[in-house]
Amino acid sequence: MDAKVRELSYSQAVQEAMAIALESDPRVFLMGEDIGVYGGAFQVTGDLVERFGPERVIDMPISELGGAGVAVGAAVTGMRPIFEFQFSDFATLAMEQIVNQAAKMRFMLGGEVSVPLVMRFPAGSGTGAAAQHSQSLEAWLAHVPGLKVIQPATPHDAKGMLLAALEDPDPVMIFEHKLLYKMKGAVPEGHYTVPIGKADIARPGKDATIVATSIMVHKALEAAAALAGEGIDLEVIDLRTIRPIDRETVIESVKKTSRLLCVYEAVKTLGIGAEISAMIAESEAFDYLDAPIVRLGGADSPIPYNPDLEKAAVPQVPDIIASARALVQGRR
Amino acid sequence: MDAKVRELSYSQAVQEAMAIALESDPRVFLMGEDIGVYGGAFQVTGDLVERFGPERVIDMPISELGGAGVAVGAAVTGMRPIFEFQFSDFATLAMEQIVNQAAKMRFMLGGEVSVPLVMRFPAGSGTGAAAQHSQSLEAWLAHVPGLKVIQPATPHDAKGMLLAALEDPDPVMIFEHKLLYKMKGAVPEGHYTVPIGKADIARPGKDATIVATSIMVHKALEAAAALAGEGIDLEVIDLRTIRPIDRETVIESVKKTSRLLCVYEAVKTLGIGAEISAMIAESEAFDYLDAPIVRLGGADSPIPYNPDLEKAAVPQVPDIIASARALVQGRR
Amino acid sequence: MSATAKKAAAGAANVPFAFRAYTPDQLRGVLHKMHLIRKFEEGAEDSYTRGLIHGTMHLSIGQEASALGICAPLKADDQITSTHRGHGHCIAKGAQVDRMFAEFFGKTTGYCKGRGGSMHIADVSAGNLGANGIVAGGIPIAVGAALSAKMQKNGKVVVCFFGDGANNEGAFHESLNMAAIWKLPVVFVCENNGYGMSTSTARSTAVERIADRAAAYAMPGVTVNGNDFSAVAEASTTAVERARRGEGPSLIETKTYRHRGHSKSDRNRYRTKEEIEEWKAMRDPINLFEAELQQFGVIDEAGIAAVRAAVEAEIAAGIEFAKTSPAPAAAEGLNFVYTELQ
Amino acid sequence: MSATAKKAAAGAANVPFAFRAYTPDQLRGVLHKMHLIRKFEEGAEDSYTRGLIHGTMHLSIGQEASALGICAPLKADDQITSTHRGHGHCIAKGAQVDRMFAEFFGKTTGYCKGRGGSMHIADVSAGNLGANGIVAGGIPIAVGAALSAKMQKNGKVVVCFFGDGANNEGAFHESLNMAAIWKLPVVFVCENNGYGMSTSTARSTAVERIADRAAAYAMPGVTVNGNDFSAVAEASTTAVERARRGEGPSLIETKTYRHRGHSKSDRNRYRTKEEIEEWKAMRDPINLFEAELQQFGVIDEAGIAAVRAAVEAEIAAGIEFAKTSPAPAAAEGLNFVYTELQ
Ligand SMILES: Cc1ncc(C[n+]2csc(CCOP(=O)(O)OP(=O)(O)O)c2C)c(N)n1
Ligand SMILES: Cc1ncc(C[n+]2csc(CCOP(=O)(O)OP(=O)(O)O)c2C)c(N)n1
Ligand SMILES: [Mg+2]
Ligand SMILES: [Mg+2]
Repeated sequence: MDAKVRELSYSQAVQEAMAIALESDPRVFLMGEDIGVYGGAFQVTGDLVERFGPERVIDMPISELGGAGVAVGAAVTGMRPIFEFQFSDFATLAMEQIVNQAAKMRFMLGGEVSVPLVMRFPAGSGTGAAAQHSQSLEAWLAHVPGLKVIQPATPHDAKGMLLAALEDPDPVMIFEHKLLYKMKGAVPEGHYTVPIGKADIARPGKDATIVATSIMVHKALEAAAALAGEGIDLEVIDLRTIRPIDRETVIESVKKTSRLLCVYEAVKTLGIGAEISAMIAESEAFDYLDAPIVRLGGADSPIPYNPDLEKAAVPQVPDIIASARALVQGRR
Repeated sequence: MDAKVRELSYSQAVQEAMAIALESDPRVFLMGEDIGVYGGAFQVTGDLVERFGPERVIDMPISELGGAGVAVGAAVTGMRPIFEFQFSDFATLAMEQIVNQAAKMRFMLGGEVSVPLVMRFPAGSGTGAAAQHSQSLEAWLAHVPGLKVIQPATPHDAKGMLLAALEDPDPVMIFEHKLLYKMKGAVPEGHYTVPIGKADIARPGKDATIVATSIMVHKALEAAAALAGEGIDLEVIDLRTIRPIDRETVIESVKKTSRLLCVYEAVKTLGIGAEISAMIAESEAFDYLDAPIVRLGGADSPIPYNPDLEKAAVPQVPDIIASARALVQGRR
Repeated sequence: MSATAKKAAAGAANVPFAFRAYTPDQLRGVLHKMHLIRKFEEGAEDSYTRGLIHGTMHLSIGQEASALGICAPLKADDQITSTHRGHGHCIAKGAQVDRMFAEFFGKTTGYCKGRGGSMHIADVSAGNLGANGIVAGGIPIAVGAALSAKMQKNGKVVVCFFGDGANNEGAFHESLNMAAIWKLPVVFVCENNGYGMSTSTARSTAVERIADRAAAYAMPGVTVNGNDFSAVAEASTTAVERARRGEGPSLIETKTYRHRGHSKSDRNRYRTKEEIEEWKAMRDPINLFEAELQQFGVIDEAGIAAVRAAVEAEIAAGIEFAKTSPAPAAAEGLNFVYTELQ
Repeated sequence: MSATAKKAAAGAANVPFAFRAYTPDQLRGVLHKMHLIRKFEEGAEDSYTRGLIHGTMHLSIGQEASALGICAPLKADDQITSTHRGHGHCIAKGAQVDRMFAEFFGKTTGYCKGRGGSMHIADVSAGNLGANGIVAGGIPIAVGAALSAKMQKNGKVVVCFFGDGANNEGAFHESLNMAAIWKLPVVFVCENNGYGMSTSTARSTAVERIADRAAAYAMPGVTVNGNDFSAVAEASTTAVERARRGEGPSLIETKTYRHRGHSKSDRNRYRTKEEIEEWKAMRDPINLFEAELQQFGVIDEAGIAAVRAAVEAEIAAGIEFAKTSPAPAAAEGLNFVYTELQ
């Protein structure tokens, strides 16, 4: 029997996943800055501290490096921490523990431990928070073997992938775009998982493939809807997981459409679109390509404070429409 | 009149550049761990502390984050620090200061400051130092606007590019492969610069282009020499700068050879080869491509301790030969 | 010795430091700046509510005496690093409110040409190296500026502001240690307003007095009433003079309170209304300072009213300047990323 | 009360702690392990010179009493985190030298199946969560393990080893603070051998006694002679019992010295030959312990010789085991990167 499906916001979906985990698994606990009575900077943990107590919803001092290491240590000794960075930008303080310890510990110890650690990174621009609170750094972590990195784009996936992450024995890094938190979508009740490593064809089409991540999935769908009116039929792939990438789904799509546009918010250079493009260019799909592979990524600048400049620094729907149209029409 | 040219090792060349800078510019000072009487973990600073004193060759406590921040603060207030990370892996501790502060400060302050900061990162595997002392993390920094990132491959460039970095008003990150330190090459005496942002055609050829970085330049040249015997004529480009990339040189080469192989030691996924490949795949050179773009990068694992596994984890000359041969012969 | 100082020395023995050290004119200047900070932030808050400013902001209302007391002994070319709650520091160090408003409005006439906003407000020409969006991010930078000062032998002192929450960051520890071993001319100022966002110092910090951590770096540490301008100025003067003499860093903890929430999205669930009201009613730094100024005959009611009026006018003009200033053009998006891009 | 303890109580009042707390058998066991650590490292050094081990290694020769004294009160399922100079910790916590040698030789029979080497030596089954290549990298991990212990109410205590150099890392500060505010069952052990690589504590650390930094985290801090097994064991027992009672963390500083260079590439330019010779001649922990054991009649010359002989045999067998063990196959390169890959 199917679970009842409600409309929930993205942040409610994440919260519901955490509540289910806290309820069903005594090893699960939450750690982060102001996730207790404050409810989290983006109100994602909400009232979980009231429901599960301050011992399982831990407000930590402003100590990202140490806190991340505490989560690593707890993970290797039998717990299942969910660690929230208040902003993904603060991961810059904890790269040591994420990259040198969490990602490598199992390997360095020859398989003697697992590091079942989930970390959540509220990411992205659009809130007027300027250069140090608006970054999209997921590509850094996708460059690191030992980690899994996901970017759920919908409330449904946010819940299901978080629950999948909690079942994963290895460290899973979840990038959540801040502008998605308020977005609503259909979310089943109860426990379900959405597999890590599987992309979703959010819109089937035949004229070109757009591979998008996170909030860009929605912008790409909007662009696709607009272009449908012009008779251009775009396939939109929601990549969902950026390490490991679902090669097969992307390759099959490109073989079908012969055109590829990658859309992502992170800085274009060495953002995830670079990997998608390179993956296709060295794959069997190369021979199917009828046009250059186009990337639409963030500008080569920090995120500016001024709201107009801020918007101009990352791809917007009109940019995607223009790029996709040119790609399909063979202009560049 | 041309300067006298001697054979120097890579580390001697770096040291000579620093000595020239210390001698000629009172704003220059060195900071790092054990760079004083110890001479640096790789003996790059050598006896500079004896020549210039402990006030200008500063042994700092083991405090990478704070130390990096001190260098940033000194740079914005009139000094020209050269900061040595003992191993590039420890940059994980200082990403906050490098990425949130050094890279963005000029931008966030609307151009009111410059951050003339040089950081040196001994990088790479091959020394049996295992997973936490062998990483190649340059792609992270090449993803960050505001930084310039270079990887000199020869003693000549190591000196000339460090001197160029010191003339640059913005933060320049230098990745030096540890296995190159002992390598000898021709180095002119005195002051000269090698421009940041310009690639070098290390070997002209017509059958395929290899774009390589750092130590891989030498391995690629070896492979090219071997394949020359088989009548395969490879062009080898030493990229030298990975932010900003010299698009023109790479594009022109690919337009000429119609085949591209990217060789780099960092983890393949999202390493610099991903960017080179994507850059070509979206450029005018796309139409000239006669074969998929191939990347040869590091394995999808941390660097293992066991020496055979360690070698197998990064591209070696036979791997390059096999890839290049297959690329030119159209097999894949 | 100033006139005020003479009067004071002749009178009661326990005249507060500020009334011994500063002239009445200077003290009235301090009051002016106190009001300027307060009204600037009220103006910014109001503009935010009207949708003229976007993003978020962190108001220091209630903490004005700390910023002004600390900056009191600083010379124009001394430097500071500031925090996300940095408007007060910026004004205290000499910035103009019109260019600050312009920055908040995202305009080219702003101190950061609209690229930084509240969280990166700076005025490099007045010695403010900038607010910082990263908690404790400015601490090592201040140490670096102090290292510069020592190397350049230019006599500058650097003040490093940060909050109680920041004192648990690794950067705090590493920075204070380096400043101490290298005897750098820097003064560390922990503005302890009781909370790091929602987390009280009792829940976040193992020691009760943050100044006690100074002992771990063999530097003097002192806790003062951060809402008492004179007490703060006295502690700052001691520390700045020590730094200027080349004797090394100090740590000052100013105990204070923010009347507003942490940022624009705070619902104040971690503290009680009573607590907030008590601080506002009993320990407002402006009220305290005005009472003291009157007690020592430095100003009267009319004088205070004149200060307030002058400040209101300055604020109104500042907002007008910001409103009518031009916004950056879209084509200028890459400016300032690199020096060669302008 | 043990037999030794009874004898001691009956005898002189100032019998060292270890001779009151442990049986003669236990004490001889400690001596055995002291020699085992020493000989293991000499064996590793020798194998390195012969080209059987590659990479680098950090020898703890001269520091054996610290590792053993600290681990003395630990139960089998208590846990430790260790450092790049971690061979002694590993043996003290119960690892076998044959599998350690095998690891150094890069073999599949090694504790890390040849993936980790000296810098990542671990024995998870014996409670050693691993050495760490990152200075201070293990400190927060130890706090996390202690948080686990507290949450799981399993009574475990975690010992966190690190060096004097590590005490200036931000991770040290953040970790000690969290352990203190959450009252976690962890003991922080700073093995102060006077140098972080080439940098003396005097040049790197603002305070003379690192244990004094404990006050910044409101936890007990004590400095002991790290070359005196009994003194270390006593301090450790106090701290471990406190942790076990749920009263929170402690910081122990063991003052010691490494006879060898920092790593295989050290030329000892930062310290004098005399200094090294003095520590070797006058303060070698094994010599001191042997003298004490003889003084209290726990062992005689012949007994000592027997211990040495047993150790030599164990070492020889360990090296042989390592030599003859298989190396990992190239095809197994990706094993252990993810759990599903084995
Ligand atoms: C490294 C980092 N972690 C977390 C944050 C989010 N944050 C911004 S201000 C703040 C509280 C800071 O508290 P405190 O240092 O006491 O300063 P106050 O806000 O009280 O002035 C937090 C958690 C941040 N900006 N940077
Ligand atoms: C974060 C980090 N910085 C620097 C190093 C290089 N390094 C390895 S050990 C060491 C000295 C450590 O000194 P200490 O903590 O006193 O330990 P000891 O070597 O004396 O046992 C240094 C600088 C490192 N491994 N990790
Ligand atoms: Mg505070
Ligand atoms: Mg040491």
